Amino acid sequence: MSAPETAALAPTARPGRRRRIDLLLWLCGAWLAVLILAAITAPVLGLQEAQDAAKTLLEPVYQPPSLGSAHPLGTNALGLDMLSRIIYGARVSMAVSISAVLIGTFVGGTLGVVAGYLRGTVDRIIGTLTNTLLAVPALILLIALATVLRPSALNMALALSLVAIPGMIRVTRANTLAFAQREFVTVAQALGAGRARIVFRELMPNVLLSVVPLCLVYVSALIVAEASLSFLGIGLRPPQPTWGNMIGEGLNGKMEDYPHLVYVPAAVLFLTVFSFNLLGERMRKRWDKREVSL
Amino acid sequence: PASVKADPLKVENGPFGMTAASGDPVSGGSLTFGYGGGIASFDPASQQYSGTSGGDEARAVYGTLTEYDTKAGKYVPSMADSISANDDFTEWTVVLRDGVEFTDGTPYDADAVLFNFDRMAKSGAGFSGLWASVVKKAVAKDAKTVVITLKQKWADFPYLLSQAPGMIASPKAVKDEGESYQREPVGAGPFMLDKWTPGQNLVLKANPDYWDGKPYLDSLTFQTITTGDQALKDAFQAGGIQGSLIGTPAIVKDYIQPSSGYSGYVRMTNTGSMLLINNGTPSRPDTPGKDINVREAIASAINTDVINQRAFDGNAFPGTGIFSAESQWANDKPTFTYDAEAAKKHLADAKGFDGKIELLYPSAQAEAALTIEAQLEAVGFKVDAKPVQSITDLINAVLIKRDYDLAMYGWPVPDEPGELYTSYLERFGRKDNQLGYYNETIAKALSDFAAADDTAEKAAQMATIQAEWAETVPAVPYNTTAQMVVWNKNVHDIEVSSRLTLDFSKAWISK
Amino acid sequence: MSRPLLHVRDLTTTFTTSRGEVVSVDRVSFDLERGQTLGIVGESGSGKSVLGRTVMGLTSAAPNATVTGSVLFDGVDIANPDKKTRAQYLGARIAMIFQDPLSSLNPVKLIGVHITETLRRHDKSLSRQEARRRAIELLDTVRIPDPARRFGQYPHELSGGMRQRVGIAIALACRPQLLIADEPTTALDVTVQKHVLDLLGMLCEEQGMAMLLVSHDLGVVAGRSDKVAVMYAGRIQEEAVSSDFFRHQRHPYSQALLDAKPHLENPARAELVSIPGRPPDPAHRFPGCRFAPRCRFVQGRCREEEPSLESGGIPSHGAACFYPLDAVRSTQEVSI
Amino acid sequence: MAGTGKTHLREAGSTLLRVEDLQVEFPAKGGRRVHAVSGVSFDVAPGETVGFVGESGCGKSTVARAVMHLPAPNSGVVNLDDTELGTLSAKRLRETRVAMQLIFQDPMASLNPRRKVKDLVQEGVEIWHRGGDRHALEERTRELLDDVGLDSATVWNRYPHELSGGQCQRVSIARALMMRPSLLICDEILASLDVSVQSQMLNLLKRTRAEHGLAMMFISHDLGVVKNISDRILVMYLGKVAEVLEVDALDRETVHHPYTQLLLASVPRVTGERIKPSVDGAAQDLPSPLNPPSGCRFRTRCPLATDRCAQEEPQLEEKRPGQFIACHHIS
Amino acid sequence: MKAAAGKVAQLLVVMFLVSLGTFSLTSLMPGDPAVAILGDNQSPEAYAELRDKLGLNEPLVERYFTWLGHVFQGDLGTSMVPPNEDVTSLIGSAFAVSIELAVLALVVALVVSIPLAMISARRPDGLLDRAASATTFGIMSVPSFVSGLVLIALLVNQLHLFPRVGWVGVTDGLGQNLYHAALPVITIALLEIPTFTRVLRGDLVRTLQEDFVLSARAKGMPAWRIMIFDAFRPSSYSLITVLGLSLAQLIGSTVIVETLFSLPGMGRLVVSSASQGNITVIQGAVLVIAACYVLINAGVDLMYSVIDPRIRRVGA
Ligand SMILES: Nc1ncnc2c1ncn2[C@@H]1O[C@H](COP(=O)(O)OP(=O)(O)OP(=O)(O)O)[C@@H](O)[C@H]1O
Ligand SMILES: Nc1ncnc2c1ncn2[C@@H]1O[C@H](COP(=O)(O)OP(=O)(O)OP(=O)(O)O)[C@@H](O)[C@H]1O
Ligand SMILES: [Mg+2]
Ligand SMILES: [Mg+2]
Repeated sequence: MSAPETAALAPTARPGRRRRIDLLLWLCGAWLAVLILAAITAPVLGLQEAQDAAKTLLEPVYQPPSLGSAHPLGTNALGLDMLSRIIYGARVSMAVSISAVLIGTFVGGTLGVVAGYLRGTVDRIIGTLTNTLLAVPALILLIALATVLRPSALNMALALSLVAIPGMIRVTRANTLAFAQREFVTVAQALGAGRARIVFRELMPNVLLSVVPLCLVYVSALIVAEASLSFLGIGLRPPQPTWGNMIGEGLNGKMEDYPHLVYVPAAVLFLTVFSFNLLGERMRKRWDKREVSL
Repeated sequence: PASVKADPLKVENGPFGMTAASGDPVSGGSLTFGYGGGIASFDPASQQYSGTSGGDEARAVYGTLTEYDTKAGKYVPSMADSISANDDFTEWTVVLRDGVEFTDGTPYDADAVLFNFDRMAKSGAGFSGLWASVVKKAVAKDAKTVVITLKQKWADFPYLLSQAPGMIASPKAVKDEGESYQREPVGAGPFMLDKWTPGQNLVLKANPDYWDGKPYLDSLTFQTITTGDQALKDAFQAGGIQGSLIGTPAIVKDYIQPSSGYSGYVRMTNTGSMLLINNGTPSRPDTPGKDINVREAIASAINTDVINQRAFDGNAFPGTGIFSAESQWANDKPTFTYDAEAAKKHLADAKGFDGKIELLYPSAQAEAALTIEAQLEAVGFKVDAKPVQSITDLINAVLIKRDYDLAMYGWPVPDEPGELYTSYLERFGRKDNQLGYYNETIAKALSDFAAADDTAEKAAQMATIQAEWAETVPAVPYNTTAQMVVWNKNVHDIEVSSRLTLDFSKAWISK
Repeated sequence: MSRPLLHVRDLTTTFTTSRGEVVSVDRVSFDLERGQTLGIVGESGSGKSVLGRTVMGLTSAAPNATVTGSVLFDGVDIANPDKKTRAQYLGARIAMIFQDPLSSLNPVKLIGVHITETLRRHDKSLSRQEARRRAIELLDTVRIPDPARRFGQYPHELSGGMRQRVGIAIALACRPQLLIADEPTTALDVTVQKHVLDLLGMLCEEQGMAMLLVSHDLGVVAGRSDKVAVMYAGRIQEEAVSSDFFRHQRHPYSQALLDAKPHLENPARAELVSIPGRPPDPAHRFPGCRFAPRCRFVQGRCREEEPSLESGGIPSHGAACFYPLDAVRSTQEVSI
Repeated sequence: MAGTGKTHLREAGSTLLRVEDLQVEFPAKGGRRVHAVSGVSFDVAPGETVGFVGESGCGKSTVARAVMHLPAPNSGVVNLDDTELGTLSAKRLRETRVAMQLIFQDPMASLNPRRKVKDLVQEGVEIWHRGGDRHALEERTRELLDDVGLDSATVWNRYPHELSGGQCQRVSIARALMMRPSLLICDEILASLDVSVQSQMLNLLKRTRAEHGLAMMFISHDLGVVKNISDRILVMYLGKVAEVLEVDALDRETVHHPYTQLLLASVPRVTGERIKPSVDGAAQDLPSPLNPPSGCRFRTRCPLATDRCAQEEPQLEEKRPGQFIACHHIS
Repeated sequence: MKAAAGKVAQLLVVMFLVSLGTFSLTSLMPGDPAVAILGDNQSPEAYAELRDKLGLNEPLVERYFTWLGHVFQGDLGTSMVPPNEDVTSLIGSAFAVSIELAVLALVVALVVSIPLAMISARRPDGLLDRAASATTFGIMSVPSFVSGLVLIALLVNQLHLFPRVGWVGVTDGLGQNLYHAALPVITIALLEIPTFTRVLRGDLVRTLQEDFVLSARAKGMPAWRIMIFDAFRPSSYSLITVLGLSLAQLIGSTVIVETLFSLPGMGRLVVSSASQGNITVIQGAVLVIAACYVLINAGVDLMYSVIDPRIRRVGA
């Protein structure tokens, strides 16, 4: 009786599986891959000066992009190379927002899972905290924090993570509630699993997976948030190359004379945010059939 | 290596683009001016207005006892009928006009003036500090005459009366309204308050009983646009405003072009941008800048052309003297010159100095700050550049706590003698100033400047100061700034007085 | 009677999916006379619902579906209806009841509105009051107690059986000639199931309605249909008059289906004949009989050629099998 | 609340599981309570299979969970092998409970979607570190998978979503067997499966039961299935026991509880003859467990109901040999 | 009833925590009202004296509770910086601007998103859907300061369609008011359109797969009618949530747009007060924003039950 079952199992490798290649997704993936790779290997790429204006006192300033030259994307007001600023900016912008999301996911995820699993008083306390964080608009909160904290990359990541935390709590809590009602949790209990095991081994992997797409969306949102702070002049301080700082450099009328100051970083910002969003979206479609709304 | 932008246009002090109106003034219409800031309070006792911060608004409501005649280069009576001094400029007599009334109907007389002087002196804010240090007493000789006795000789004393102290509020309104007076002013100026939404806009309407005749304009609106000069420019071009005040060099240069189609007034200010050096204040006695070698190293390390190019796209007006090239006080005494080798040598001479120095800068001026940082580091300094979010914090650190090494600071001082004297006196002419610097020669030259009523004599004193400045390096100026008020060609007869305040009492719009 | 009410020929429904072409209904043909009930039985995924929906003309609206073949309803082809035909037929002359009575009612609409909107859609002259009166009447017809009160309630306030009765009331609103019931009782308890089936049977009788009764459970169809069709992997494997079918099955699959189910009539603890393996993946076609991999009586030919539905000498009892059970039995007897 | 009687319970020593007066309530909105299970008693002898039938919502699943103490019942005694679960510490309870294993209706939902088949099956062992050496553990896992009709090599590294419903259910069974339980609780495990797979599973269960000497609580709403696999059948109605009978009682001419009667009459017969549809009045629905009827809970739908049924709750009594019925009107 | 009381209590706690947090945070912020008031030409003693007069030297906790006491009497205090207006009226006028912007932007966003989502959901993964999805993705990836700049460059500087800056209240004529609000509203709406569209589209697609939609089709209802009368309402659950959240966030987080267009709204009020250290104003503003959040949350809960009768019963 087991033999035919096995036979029926064998041809599960599905032939003729034609899937439309998602060109856009691949392009976005490629863009992020190149960007991240460049960001990681930036120090060994032999790039021009990105940050120290003391070294570029003799460099031309405001040079427009020209692909063949020493400064393919041009230079800024201080003679710093736009290309290397973009790449080092990617380093900072992405490091800051990715670590903010990681912190946010870790803290928010843990709180959310705990709240969703334990319910009761713990849930209420965490819910109140979440509401408190949400009750202050994100940008106001960021501005407040940015003006109080010394603007270092770490502080920036911490501040930005505060923006991600309440959303993460909500999503993971909702997901946890959904998963905790599933019978595999009951079965695990029947097998003798304790609370910690259920939270970390049964719920976490499921909940975290459904949170991954959200993380990507948050990364893009926080990249924008970081840029917004720089736009308002309270982000990481120049000449630290972040994309927001770069866009900020082009404002105050310079954009008219030297549009590349704004357009180059804005385009990179756009492409990156777009890619993260798209990746998140596609991933969500793939993994999270039963979307949990915020 | 770097291409310097050609600068075919020279910016000169004074009016520009003004065309004689064809025909007589016509009544009616309303004028909107866009400003980056706006008036904070209408109580002149506690304020130090200038053209950028409430001067125009307050002046429209109150008028001023005197005003600065920019063409003649001297102070003349305005709301006052006359003002005269004794021989050594220590006693001043102000005679008021007959029949002038505040808009609440109370008389604009000597009692009212003294009431205002008294409030201002006691307010602890605004001009009260300066007033107290200059004025011994003020008394009414009769209902129309006030006599002011000074503690020292000052030929340009009427300057003070062209400022907030010369803005006279209705004593009745002040007493009646109390705290809320600052929002509901009553003066005797050409305009009166119609509607005010702080931070947004202020609408004034013509005062029909103005002593010099009802203004031609029906109403005057001041629109607040905080987003910077670019936004002002955009709004100007989109037609939302008919006039504004601009400080960004590139835009100033744009507007001053004859082809721009605008009229206005430009004022070049001395020491517009300064690199303040702490010469040793009580809060930071061990600051590097107390060593003259360090100060000289800094002065020699700065190349103002590079700053101009990198931070201002070649549009600024670089200069290391305490007077701009266009200034009437400009002289041939030496100023600082860029010399990296000399800077390194001075730095080497600075015994026990490790090169570490802190630079405070307003975050909006990052590029200039970074260029300065780069230049200092190029000669061997190790600069810790710290941006300051709000200007009030910069003021706090530099002016109040006096706890800094280097700071980028705006010190715009126009040629106008009264303002020049009071500004420099405050900043380095007295002991205990924010630079922690005091020099007998400079202090003496300043007070002689004040006592003189002769331009040549005054210029000589300024030359002395310039020489001494270059010798002792209390701070390094790196830019002259331009301030421009600009309006549409069809707007006529706006008068410009001290601190770039505008007088709209005779302004009119041609069709 | 000149022509059957429903005349289906070579109906094929194909879905284009990421896994490839899925032929959910494959060359299905049958006739349904007025007032008769055809039971369609098959395992999950065999294409019963798609068949029902295609007959209803609903599938063709799906962006990824292709429908070929013909569905003649009273002589009109409704397999790929245009707007006008759809408006004329759907809900008015053909109606449908769904498997899950809760999810087939809009949770935010009152029970009554579900019915009145159907009524008013197909009879524009009907006034609001009149529609309401008729709706309450219909609710009464399907034995809903206190129909006036139920009219103003939401679906979630009703029990499962009652919801299904509401579903029936909606379907009956315009006195259709054909009712397609897609697993109308699967979500219900046996006691309620019996009630609903009885109700359906009675209404069909009273109103002379023809019915396509779809179920995965032969027991549901037994005794409630005039004809039975067994579907497997998109194809009808056996079609017969009920009385004949339940007496003996000609297709091995039909027989296995009956034998696999522990019926109450069977003795306790009886060993069940189980069908090994599982239905084929519809996206993965292979030659020969679709049931061949699971068939007890499979022979070489079955893996190469696809049998067609043939009546094998017995009128109106067709089986798509090269070796129908009557024949198998005899060959086996021979081989012994 | 009076129980529905315990006369059907056998001597304490002879049973594996003995449940007395089980009562489970859930808090509902507005401070009301759902009376899901009200005084259910039953026992399961070693190797015996007890079938539970009843309409949806009558409390079958709740009984199963209460037996496992997942969560613990509001009151009542659950004795497993003479250990009273209610008195155990949390840790001991976890240990003891392993002797009972649960299998649920929805095969997908009861398998953690993020784990591979091999990890799923070995999960319990991993928790209790009972595996011995890795090799032996793997050996046993493969053996069990093969036992339940899966090709261990093929499914070993698969995730649940790569398996069919029947295969998932087999994994669940293998996982339960891995802990060598003495009692298997099957909650509607066939409901979501196709007929053909159902029969495969039923046969598999019967075989496994025999091989492992398992006792079983088999919950289903399908009388045919319950009859096929059970030794004794417990008919539940709205949180109470209506009838307990030996399975053979179904095959003989006998009197049943009116509710059992209703169930039996509702089960479709496989027949070619047209059944004359009869709609005698409205089909009554199960009353709300929030506010169950007084006395006999079935009285609202019972053709035999009298005033007495509203006043007095009937007790389970042995009305026929091997047949305990809670009804005033059957003697 | 008990649940409602619990909810109210929780919301009060939220507001308490928000105000406490704001108070402690803002007291650490840069900016000094004394400097903002006196300007840069006074003696250090004058500043110190003024700080003292403003009560800035008292301990934080004391200041907080004094403030809280006043709040309970309905008094948010006066601005620390001239013209020392009443904080309540300051916030009132800023709030009017913000709420108008937010509501208008939401309306615009809804007017665009709802049809867009419906068109997309009609044929998921169809040409229109993919086009809409790509567009919304594109818009979503443009930060508001960039989109604002682009709009200004295009609509103001090139086409002279809208004023560059400034705000005209409704009291000065609705036409002028809308004319001035248009561009900022569009900029904010651009932020919201993608989210709204995607959320609604997702829910619509899911709803359209439900049996009751099929059953409506089986009744012969035309597709557009089903979309509007059957699918829309049950699909608007997430939209309402997002709507509520963004309304709450918008009343204070339009800082960028307000900065870009010089609009006297809450965001700018908070930011400019922050740079002056004008704590009473920040306090009041954040408290009001938090109260809005709390109220909107309650409103959203209420909306749920309007949309979905199932919730209505549970809530009752
Ligand atoms: N819209 C669709 N797109 C793609 N495939 C579909 C679609 N609808 C149905 N199918 C496929 O068609 C096949 C038949 O499905 P159908 O729903 O008709 O089965 P069924 O016999 O009704 O099963 P069940 O008893 O589970 O309801 C299945 O394999 C299903 O995956
Ligand atoms: N966690 C819970 N909270 C509230 N009520 C519950 C809960 N679990 C079950 N109930 C209620 O208890 C009653 C019995 O439920 P239970 O799931 O045990 O029934 P069942 O017989 O298993 O039904 P089914 O055949 O549908 O599975 C039902 O009315 C149900 O609504
Ligand atoms: Mg189906
Ligand atoms: Mg159950």
